[in-house]
Amino acid sequence: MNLETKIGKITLRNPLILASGVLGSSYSSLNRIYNSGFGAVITKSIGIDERKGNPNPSVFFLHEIKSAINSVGLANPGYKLYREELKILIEKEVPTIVSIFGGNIDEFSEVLEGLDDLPFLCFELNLSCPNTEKEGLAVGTDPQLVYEITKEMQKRTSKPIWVKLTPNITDIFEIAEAAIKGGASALVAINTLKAMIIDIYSKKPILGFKRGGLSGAAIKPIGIRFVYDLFERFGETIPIVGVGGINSGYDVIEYLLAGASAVEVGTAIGIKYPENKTNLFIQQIKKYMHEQKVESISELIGGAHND
Amino acid sequence: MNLETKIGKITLRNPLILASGVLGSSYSSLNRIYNSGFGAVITKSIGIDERKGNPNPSVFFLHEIKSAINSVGLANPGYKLYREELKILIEKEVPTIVSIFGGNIDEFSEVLEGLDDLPFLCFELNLSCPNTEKEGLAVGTDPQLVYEITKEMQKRTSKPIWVKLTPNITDIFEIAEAAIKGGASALVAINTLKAMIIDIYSKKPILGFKRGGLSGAAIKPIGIRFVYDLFERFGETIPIVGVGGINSGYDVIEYLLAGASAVEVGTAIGIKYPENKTNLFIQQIKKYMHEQKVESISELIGGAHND
Amino acid sequence: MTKYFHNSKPEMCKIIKIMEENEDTRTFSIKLPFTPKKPKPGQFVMLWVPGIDEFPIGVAGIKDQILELCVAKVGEGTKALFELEQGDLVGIRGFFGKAFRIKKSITHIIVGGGYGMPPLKYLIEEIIKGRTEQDEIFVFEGARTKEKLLYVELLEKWKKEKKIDFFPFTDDGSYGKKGFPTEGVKEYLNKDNEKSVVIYSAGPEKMMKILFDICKNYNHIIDIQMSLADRHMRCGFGLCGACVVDPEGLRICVDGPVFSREQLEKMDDFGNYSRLPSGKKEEI
Amino acid sequence: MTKYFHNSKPEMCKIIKIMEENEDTRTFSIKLPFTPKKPKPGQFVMLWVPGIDEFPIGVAGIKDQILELCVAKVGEGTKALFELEQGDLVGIRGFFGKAFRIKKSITHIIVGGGYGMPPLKYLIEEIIKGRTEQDEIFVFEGARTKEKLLYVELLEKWKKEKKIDFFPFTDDGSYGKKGFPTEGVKEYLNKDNEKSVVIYSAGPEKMMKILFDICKNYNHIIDIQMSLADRHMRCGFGLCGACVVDPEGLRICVDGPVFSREQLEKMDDFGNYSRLPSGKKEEI
Ligand SMILES: Cc1cc2nc3c(=O)[nH]c(=O)nc-3n(C[C@H](O)[C@H](O)[C@H](O)COP(=O)(O)OP(=O)(O)OC[C@H]3O[C@@H](n4cnc5c(N)ncnc54)[C@H](O)[C@@H]3O)c2cc1C
Ligand SMILES: Cc1cc2nc3c(=O)[nH]c(=O)nc-3n(C[C@H](O)[C@H](O)[C@H](O)COP(=O)(O)OP(=O)(O)OC[C@H]3O[C@@H](n4cnc5c(N)ncnc54)[C@H](O)[C@@H]3O)c2cc1C
Ligand SMILES: Cc1cc2nc3c(=O)[nH]c(=O)nc-3n(C[C@H](O)[C@H](O)[C@H](O)COP(=O)(O)O)c2cc1C
Ligand SMILES: Cc1cc2nc3c(=O)[nH]c(=O)nc-3n(C[C@H](O)[C@H](O)[C@H](O)COP(=O)(O)O)c2cc1C
Ligand code: FES
Ligand code: FES
Repeated sequence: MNLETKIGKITLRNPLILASGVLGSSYSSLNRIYNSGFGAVITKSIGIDERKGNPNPSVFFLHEIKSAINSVGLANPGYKLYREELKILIEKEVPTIVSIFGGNIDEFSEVLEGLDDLPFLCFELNLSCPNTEKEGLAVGTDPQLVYEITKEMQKRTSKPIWVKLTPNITDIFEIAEAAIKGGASALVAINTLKAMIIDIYSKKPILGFKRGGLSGAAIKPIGIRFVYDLFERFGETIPIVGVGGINSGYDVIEYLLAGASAVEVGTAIGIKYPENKTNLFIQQIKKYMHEQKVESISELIGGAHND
Repeated sequence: MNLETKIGKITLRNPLILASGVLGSSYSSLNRIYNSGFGAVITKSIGIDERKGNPNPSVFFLHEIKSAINSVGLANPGYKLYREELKILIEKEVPTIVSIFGGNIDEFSEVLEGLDDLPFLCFELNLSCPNTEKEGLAVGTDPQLVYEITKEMQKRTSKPIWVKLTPNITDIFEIAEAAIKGGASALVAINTLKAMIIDIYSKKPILGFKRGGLSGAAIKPIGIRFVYDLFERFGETIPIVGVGGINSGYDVIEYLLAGASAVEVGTAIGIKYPENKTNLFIQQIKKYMHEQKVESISELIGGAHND
Repeated sequence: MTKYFHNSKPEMCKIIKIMEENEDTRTFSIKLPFTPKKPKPGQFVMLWVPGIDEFPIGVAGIKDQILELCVAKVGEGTKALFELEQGDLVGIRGFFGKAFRIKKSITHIIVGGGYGMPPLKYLIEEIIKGRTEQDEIFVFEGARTKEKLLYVELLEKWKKEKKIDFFPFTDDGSYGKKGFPTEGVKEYLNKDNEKSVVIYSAGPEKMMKILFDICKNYNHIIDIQMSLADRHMRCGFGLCGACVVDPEGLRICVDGPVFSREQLEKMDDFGNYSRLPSGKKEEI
Repeated sequence: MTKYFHNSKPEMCKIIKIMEENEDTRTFSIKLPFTPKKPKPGQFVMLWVPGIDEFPIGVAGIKDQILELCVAKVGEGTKALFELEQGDLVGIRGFFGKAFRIKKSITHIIVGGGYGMPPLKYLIEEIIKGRTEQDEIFVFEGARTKEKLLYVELLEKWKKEKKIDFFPFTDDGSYGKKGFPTEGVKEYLNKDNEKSVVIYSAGPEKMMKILFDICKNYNHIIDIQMSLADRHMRCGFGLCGACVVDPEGLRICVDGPVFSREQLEKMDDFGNYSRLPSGKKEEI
């Protein structure tokens, strides 16, 4: 049995990738999660300048629906400083994907070019953060912009470009098509869903930024649907990376069957013992593959589309 | 303390409205839910011809996230037969809202005109069902169509027209604006989120229609965000009815504070003893109002926007 | 610790045995993932044939992890089920619905036919298990012909063992008495009206309606419990409204399928109308 | 039945008492909605001042439903908290983090300063409660001046009652000895090195780093436990990564705030670097 998976030209030891924004500000936590057994890790989304992000409360859990809501925004130290974290990750041979964001082509370019000399795996363009005014959704819901940014970035680097899509959208195909036309090497779906919680006693939205993004178990059926649709339409054309609410090895399988070549895990890893969770994921994937007599991950990809 | 609420010209004894599609095919279950203490009930969405809806599985619960997924589609007996149910509801003096759907203006018109002679409260236009090919989303995501349908329906009846919006959309404001311009008397948000569950052992989407709509606790933070945004933008212009994941009287309050003038409850009422649930909702609302020294529902509407 | 089946997505279970009951009825033994809190006679599951259909099926028996479902082939969904083999997977949601309430130290009159028999078989087993000296069990089964009678061997065996009394009826007289089981019940009730009686019934609604109209006139019948199954279902847990009966708005799936005399008395639809998947009302 | 605070949205609780500890430090008594599974010394909550800010605060004590939080006014968030009055609501998430592990029949050396003192006060209470004949408790507290020393009255009282020994230090000598508490600890360790010792510390990280460097050289110190708090936090439950320390990727919020000698030894950031909300590394 072999857990290796290919996303275009990239081969990972298994399909688990740490999602951007989760434990992704320090080389040390990224390294820790990789060492727990992940196939790769993605950095917190990085931009040009240092940003402190949105005020607290900016992340909390919703016990009832096993989900989290966050409005961290794009807190990051800027690419110049973040280079230092990357260097250590590369030295430690951690397969690293760098998530970058910007408000326009120039901003994306500066970040990309400022990091591209380092030999990490690839870039993930965050075109889908719901927690900022200018970047993220404003960019990621405009097919023309998505096309242009993807194309320009693709010209500027020899590394693969993954495009992370927003679920807060009417027509995902339009955006996906733009990304593909622009030369994306993989589509990543989904980012968080725009959401809000109001405290009825203080009569205030709880998040400091008021609005936030919903992640975790609540969004898994939504993520599965996006991945299934994308695979049905573009499965022959481009690999898909599934994200959203994965909390077990079986959820990983569900995303693979929907059409993902690999998955990203965020909220589920934010617990006391991430190492145990990773082990459990891997065990469950192996158990399933053993029981179902599946030899390799590739046999599973898109497996729910056969009929 | 007074639980009455006004949505435009309509006054209800309390803000609880049974959501469309839940226990809404028979006069008898609508009557039962009204008698349990609701302020009003909404029928299953009604179209021109009899439709058997999508094949089973078409509704199941997701224990882990206290939510449901459904792909009932627009199963309904057609407006000609449904008149019989309505007549009994009217005779029993149940404040009834009739949800209608169609693929274009003509279809909407036929249904509306075929029922408009009966003295129920108002129409709710279902422009947001994710579970059919032609109607629903295809209509509800096109601002021009939303505008035209709303306007034409508004011309054809003296009853208020509520427009139910989809959350599967990039820009809710565009659609809301179209509805307002078309003469809607209230905006209803939200319908279900497009979703899917795959069984990893049979490798098949579980729903007979493959894709479905997610409702219940998982979508409450998403519904709250929509209502909050709509109220912020249009609160002065038009009343809003909140729907999505309400499962307690406190959730009702949260929607009111976000900006809803009334709420619709669906998934939470699909249990063994809906009467007990209704009682609990009312008790919780009263308890809150008592503790917070709130005399009337109107004091709460939009209360989370004060700062 | 008792484990529960939560009301959630279908739990995938293996078919471990298939038994032919008659030409178009089979008993499927299905292995659950664990030993659940035991379902009671009258309760049902939603049975998913992956990729095809899902429909309600009453519990015909359970032993630890092995659930017994007895299914008649009537349409597309059940036909697809019959194409499955040992080792294949089906999805189970449940257990749903109100069960028969077994009274004690009483005469139990059990009347059934068709796919009403599986839950009644399970009910009889449970009554036998808990019986006292005072309990008497009379079973009336009806079918069109001998071949269609379910569980005859088992019931005849129980009869021989003096566990029950058994009265089979066929339309054509090919087994037991010729005629309807309702006639047998009437005869019995007229003959012996000393002891308190509880009527339990499951089967064609028309048959039960006739039975109900007979039974409501006897004072020594202290309860009538009938399981309604001639209804289309979707959710199984009370949400969708597909299975509602008028005029009280009771749902077969959670308020039933077993209803009491009081409930049946007010149920205009009982024996008269059901609803199609569209919600259209239709004479039964 | 023990009730738990689940890791979920802030639980709204009333401030029922506010006590001035010194110029810019107050103890807030907060009424929880029920009596929870008791948090341990070293654990913390995320405290939400509605509409303003949320920040981590250590548990300073708990009695049934009443949670005690002792807060120093340092910035915007804590300032807003100080503007609240009795009867106002705050939001509580928690309880988060690893607690101090109280060893038995040992010499307990407790060293603190600033807002490290509240959790240490609670720790001392708990050690006293469970103490045996063999337990000795030495408390070293440091502050800039007399006014800044926390819990002096209480600690002096416990000293008088022979429950603990108490050694206050001030930078300016306005109370206790002049100098740093670390010096007092060193002196003690040099004097008496027979009995096994556990060091518990909370306070400015620089101070703890010095203490750690002193203590790691003594063989009779069987454990060093230090609570790190000079870190920005967001989630409090290990998801966001705001509180990570290098190079092991430990998170203050769930792997800490109390760390062991082995963990601290490998923690290059300890006493040297923290991260700003942006993730930028900064010298402490
Ligand atoms: C609570 C409950 C318990 C049940 N228990 C059992 C059981 O233990 N064993 C069992 O075999 N069946 C049982 N049934 C009935 C079973 O659910 C149906 O036979 C099944 O849904 C038919 O599915 P299908 O797809 O094969 O038929 P369809 O394709 O849906 O229908 C085919 C034909 O069968 C007829 N038909 C379908 N369903 C019914 C019905 N409910 N009543 C009368 N005619 C019908 C239709 O009129 C149609 O002509 C139960 C039903 C309920 C509601
Ligand atoms: C696990 C843990 C437990 C804690 N327990 C307590 C407690 O019991 N009582 C208590 O009073 N405080 C405690 N703190 C510290 C408390 O969280 C901070 O003082 C608080 O976040 C400051 O918020 P603010 O908005 O008022 O300050 P900000 O506006 O965020 O900052 C204002 C100024 O204070 C400084 N500052 C802010 N936070 C810190 C910090 N963590 N360390 C050093 N300087 C800081 C900044 O440098 C800045 O100059 C604890 C922290 C942690 C991580
Ligand atoms: C605290 C937090 C911060 C996040 N920050 C980012 C980010 O910077 N960039 C990004 O592309 N996605 C970000 N995300 C989204 C995740 O990468 C992921 O798409 C989403 O959480 C869904 O996956 P999950 O359900 O496994 O968490 C963040 C999510 C969380 C919970
Ligand atoms: C089984 C089911 C059927 C539904 N059918 C309809 C429908 O016919 N028309 C409609 O406008 N909404 C329909 N809905 C959506 C609900 O009215 C409601 O918008 C949604 O479920 C969110 O509310 P909830 O979380 O309280 O269930 C249906 C929902 C469910 C669960
Ligand atoms: S089957 Fe849905 S309510 Fe009974
Ligand atoms: S505060 Fe988020 S990981 Fe520690």
